[in-house]
Amino acid sequence: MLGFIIQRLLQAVVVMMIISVLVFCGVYAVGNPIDVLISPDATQQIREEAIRTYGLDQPLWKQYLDFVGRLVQGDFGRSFVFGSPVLPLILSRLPATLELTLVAVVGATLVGVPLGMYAGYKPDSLAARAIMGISILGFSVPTFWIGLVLIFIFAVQFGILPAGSRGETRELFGISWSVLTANGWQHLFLPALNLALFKFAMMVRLARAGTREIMLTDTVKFARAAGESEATILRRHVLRLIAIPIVTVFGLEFGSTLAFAVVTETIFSWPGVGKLIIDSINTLDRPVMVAYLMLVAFFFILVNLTIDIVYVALDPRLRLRAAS
Amino acid sequence: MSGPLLVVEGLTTEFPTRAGIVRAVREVSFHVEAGEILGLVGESGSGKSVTGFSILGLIDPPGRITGGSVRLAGCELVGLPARDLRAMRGREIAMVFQDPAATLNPVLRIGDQMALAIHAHETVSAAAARARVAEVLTLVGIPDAARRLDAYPHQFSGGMRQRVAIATALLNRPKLIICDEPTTALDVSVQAQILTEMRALARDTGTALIWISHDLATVSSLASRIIVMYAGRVIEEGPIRQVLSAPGHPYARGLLDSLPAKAVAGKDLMQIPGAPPSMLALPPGCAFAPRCLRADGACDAEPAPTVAGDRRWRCHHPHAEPTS
Amino acid sequence: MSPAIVEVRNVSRRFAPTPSIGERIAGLFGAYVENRTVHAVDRVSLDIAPGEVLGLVGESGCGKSTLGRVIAGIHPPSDGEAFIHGEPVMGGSRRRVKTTTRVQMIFQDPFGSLDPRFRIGATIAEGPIAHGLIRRAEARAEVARWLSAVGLPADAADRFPHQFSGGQRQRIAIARALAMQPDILVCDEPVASLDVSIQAQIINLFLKLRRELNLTMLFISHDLGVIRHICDRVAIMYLGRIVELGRTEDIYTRPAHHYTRALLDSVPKLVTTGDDLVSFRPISGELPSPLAPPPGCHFHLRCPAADARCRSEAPDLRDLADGRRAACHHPLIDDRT
Amino acid sequence: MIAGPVAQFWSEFRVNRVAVVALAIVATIVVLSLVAPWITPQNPYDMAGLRLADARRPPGFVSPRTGITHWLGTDGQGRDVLSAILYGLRVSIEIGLSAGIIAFSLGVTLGTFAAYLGGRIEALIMRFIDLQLSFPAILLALVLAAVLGQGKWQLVAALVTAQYAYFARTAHGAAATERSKDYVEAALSTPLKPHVVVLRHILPNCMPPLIVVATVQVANSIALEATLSFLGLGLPVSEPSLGMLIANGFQYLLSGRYWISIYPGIALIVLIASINLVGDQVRDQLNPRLRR
Repeated sequence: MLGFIIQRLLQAVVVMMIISVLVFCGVYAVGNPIDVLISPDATQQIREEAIRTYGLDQPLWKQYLDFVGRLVQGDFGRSFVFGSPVLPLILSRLPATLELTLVAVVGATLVGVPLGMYAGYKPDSLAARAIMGISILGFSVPTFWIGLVLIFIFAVQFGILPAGSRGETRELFGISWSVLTANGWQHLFLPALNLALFKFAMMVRLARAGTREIMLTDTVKFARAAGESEATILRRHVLRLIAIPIVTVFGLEFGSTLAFAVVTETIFSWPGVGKLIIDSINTLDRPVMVAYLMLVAFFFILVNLTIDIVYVALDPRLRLRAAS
Repeated sequence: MSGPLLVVEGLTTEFPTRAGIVRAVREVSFHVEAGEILGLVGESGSGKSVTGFSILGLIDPPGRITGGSVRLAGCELVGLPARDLRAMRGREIAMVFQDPAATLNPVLRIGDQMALAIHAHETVSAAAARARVAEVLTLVGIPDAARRLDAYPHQFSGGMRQRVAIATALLNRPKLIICDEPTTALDVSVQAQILTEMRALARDTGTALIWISHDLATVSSLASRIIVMYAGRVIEEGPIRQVLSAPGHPYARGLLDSLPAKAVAGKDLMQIPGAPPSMLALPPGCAFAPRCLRADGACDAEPAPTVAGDRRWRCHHPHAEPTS
Repeated sequence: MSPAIVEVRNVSRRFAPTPSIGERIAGLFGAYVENRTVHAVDRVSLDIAPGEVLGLVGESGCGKSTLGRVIAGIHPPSDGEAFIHGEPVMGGSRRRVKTTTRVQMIFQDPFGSLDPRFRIGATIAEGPIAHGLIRRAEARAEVARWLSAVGLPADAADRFPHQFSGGQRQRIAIARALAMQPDILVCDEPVASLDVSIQAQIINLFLKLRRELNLTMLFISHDLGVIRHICDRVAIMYLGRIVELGRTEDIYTRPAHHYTRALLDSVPKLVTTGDDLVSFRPISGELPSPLAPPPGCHFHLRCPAADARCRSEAPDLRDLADGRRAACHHPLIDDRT
Repeated sequence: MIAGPVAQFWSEFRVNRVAVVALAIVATIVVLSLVAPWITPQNPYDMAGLRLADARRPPGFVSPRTGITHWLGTDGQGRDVLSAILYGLRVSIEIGLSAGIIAFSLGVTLGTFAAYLGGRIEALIMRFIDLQLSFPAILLALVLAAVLGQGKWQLVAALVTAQYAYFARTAHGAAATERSKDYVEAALSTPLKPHVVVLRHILPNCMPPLIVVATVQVANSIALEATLSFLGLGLPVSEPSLGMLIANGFQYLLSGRYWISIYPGIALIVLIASINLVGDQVRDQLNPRLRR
């Protein structure tokens, strides 16, 4: 187990290094790096000063080391557009995105898994077909379009839910949350639903496929032969077995949902990181892009590490392998 | 109690497939006395396993029992409501499968999954269930059972896993256990251990066994009566010594004669020509006729069962004339 | 006896997953790193004479399949060498590849051993054409010849594997191996996955081919009855080692190794008369894990005759009376006189 | 000719009516988009032919200027929405297919190559692929599209980068599975040359799972392209793809002019859903664990 964790930690460090190289190249290879680091309308004097300050007269490998050194200290540079340091800027937007993503992914899982299990348990029933129809649709409808339709129906036609922004928030642990107020929930509902739909479709398909396969195995037949009820079989046997792929996908999808939040946040004007990154792409605010990429990468590695460990906890067969 | 423990009459099980209806079990009739070991022999596709599953009502849809009756101690099982049937399974009739690696749930502890089989029928405390599980595991020859309740299946060898499966079947002290090729996946030395223990267990607890196998030698060392199936039908039935020393049906005889043990080493074996028929295109009349050296025009008609004392066969031209 | 076709000299085959970097570091810090090396085949030597059928028997995990695959040139040996006509089966030195066509293999699973997308004719002709044994123009006739040798009609060549039953597919696999005109055929459990009535047909086919083509075979099986029927000599394996080697009839009537006797005793026999149902006797104890075989004689934990010597000193395969060889400190038959 | 694997496959596929209908829809859409220049009343890319006075008209509007009946209305620049949809589908399919085919070739080559080489190189390649797969495709495409700039081929490059890894992993997994099967061992022990075994035996048998991934990925490419275009990072405004049509309609949606966004969206969904339905049936059909 120790060897396994060390292995994963080493991999994480290597991955972070690779990503930092890629991002470094991305920033420094494309365009004049000085344009990236300071505002284009700075004077010649400031430019030369900046070149010295950022060590751009140094050889490339030294620049890379300095770049990494600054990253480790949490210095991601300043945003052109906002003129403030990037890291606090992103961190101030992060809770809104995390809140939206969490609500969407957890909701999609809690609704999707039971429905998917049902569809896999009775694959020929009418309800199962309906569930699968919705899931195919959820899988096929682009997130941005369904966002438009949601706004059109709930905000424009019926006017029962707001079309944008975060609504009222309340502070907890020094961070503001929408989920703590009724008005916040009203604002959260549509974007979360929008973001959750694809994940929901995914969870349904995953749970259905797993259940269908497991229902045909001898494990289930043996449990039936022992007189165990269908409810027990689904709850104790099937759920435990499909939990393994679902946890994996849950983790991976949590990451990709963070990324997809870009679209949802744009449509619903949700003041999260996704909105920030789209704005910075459109305004070529490169320090923000770099910081965002590094942060997302870091987040991803963290999530993957957690999944690996949870995975081992869920599947005793892997424990044997990981134990050495 | 008078009369046999289990009476199967005219049992027919069908599986609709795209290419047509497969009648896997065709008008099968036999009985099992209390405490008796009945051998059920046939090749793959002969319907022997489906017969076992039909008795327990464990046919996966779209397959279903289309006719006949299964009576356990006078109680009709065919057409019984799902709830009542479930209550019978494990408690009155239990089953052991071929591959212990596939039957046990890999992600549940041995003690926990066996306890599920107890809780399916009784409300007992977790501690009481655990104690009973340990007791039965000891009974089937697992040393140090109490300490191994928290082990996972993969930590056990193949033979030990099959013992766990057998223990699960014994948990609720059923009157009959259907054993579907329980030693086929095991090595000969382990097979010998399990056979010895099963015979002792059946004798000591008075449990009747239906021992399904393709191996005549195994059955001959275990059962007191034998049923031979071919293409979904029982073609021969009788006390084991009589059937094995003087088989009536040409197929049963061919099967016996094709064993290497019956031939001189290095000389050609007696062989049955051809291959078993496709269950989708059964020949009219006797299904064995196309491979049978004794077949003639009469065999185009389905032979009715001939009864002679304890013995029974379905053949127009049996090797032995019925003697009473 | 003419010189052997196949010589296996001190062959070992280990399967050792390389430890990951993380494991190595954990090991540096004193964490326990489990040894996962499996000695599937452990210093095995044997010969097969021309025209001979040698049986290789043992329980699962004893290494019989691995040994067969080393001889067939699928696995390179970790140590030692397998030779065919004095030439190593595996050519090359660093990255070892099979070059000889003199040995061909027949697999257990007739459903997995044929490429599902190849017509039967293409499957059979592929090897001979690639090695210049036949020209493309001759392929049809050649395929028809081998199909008829294994009892299949010539038009089978145009069909796909899924259109055949298990027994027929095994015949096709045999035809494919024979078309390479090998000196020796390695058969890995060729009848184990077939039904009883089909088993007899395939065994008879082997007997017929042997008579007509003077085939040399290594016949691997766990079925003692089948082995007895078609093999001239038998090698018994237990946990990677050959424990006994000798003429078939001798071994079955008078086993020399305690494991051989226990194995023979544990097989249920067909009992057709009498009330005595006890036709077999189980071996006590469990098969040890091949990851951690017991020291000394691997069988000592389950052996009635084991003493202190058996627990510490591994017996060599040595000559006993009647050309028998066994690896046992206390054999059941006399030493060579 | 005796029924080969393909004929057998079709006879099973045919049973699922929904999948057959979906396949027919995909085929129809492809054909319609191919012949779009000949059947549409208007060339939506010809800016000179557009009348601003006809802009934002509801479905069924007949233009007094051009005499064209706009069955699905017109957009903000007076484009016939139906024509724009058909041209847009053309762009979507072109980009989706190009990206799919390039990603397929690249990924399959890399995956099989890794499986064929084995050892450290295999581990290295697959580690990198895994790493990339754990990174959201949309983010990758987003950044690339931003860095590379606008244009059809830039977009395809971004999509390929985001998707080749799926093919590589599937090909590698399938090749590793096939490699452990007896027929491959039989071919290797004949012996046939390893590259012959890979090309003649392993690769063709890896196709089924790859076809499934290909259908899903083409659908994904189309959706991703639309998303990027919606975010303003896709194609130039002069040749609107479906995504851009929808984005352009967004501003009119709030004033109730739904048709500019909704109809292109429906066209997009029908296409993607049909591809997915076909893919689903193929997947179920090829899943050995669902067979009895």
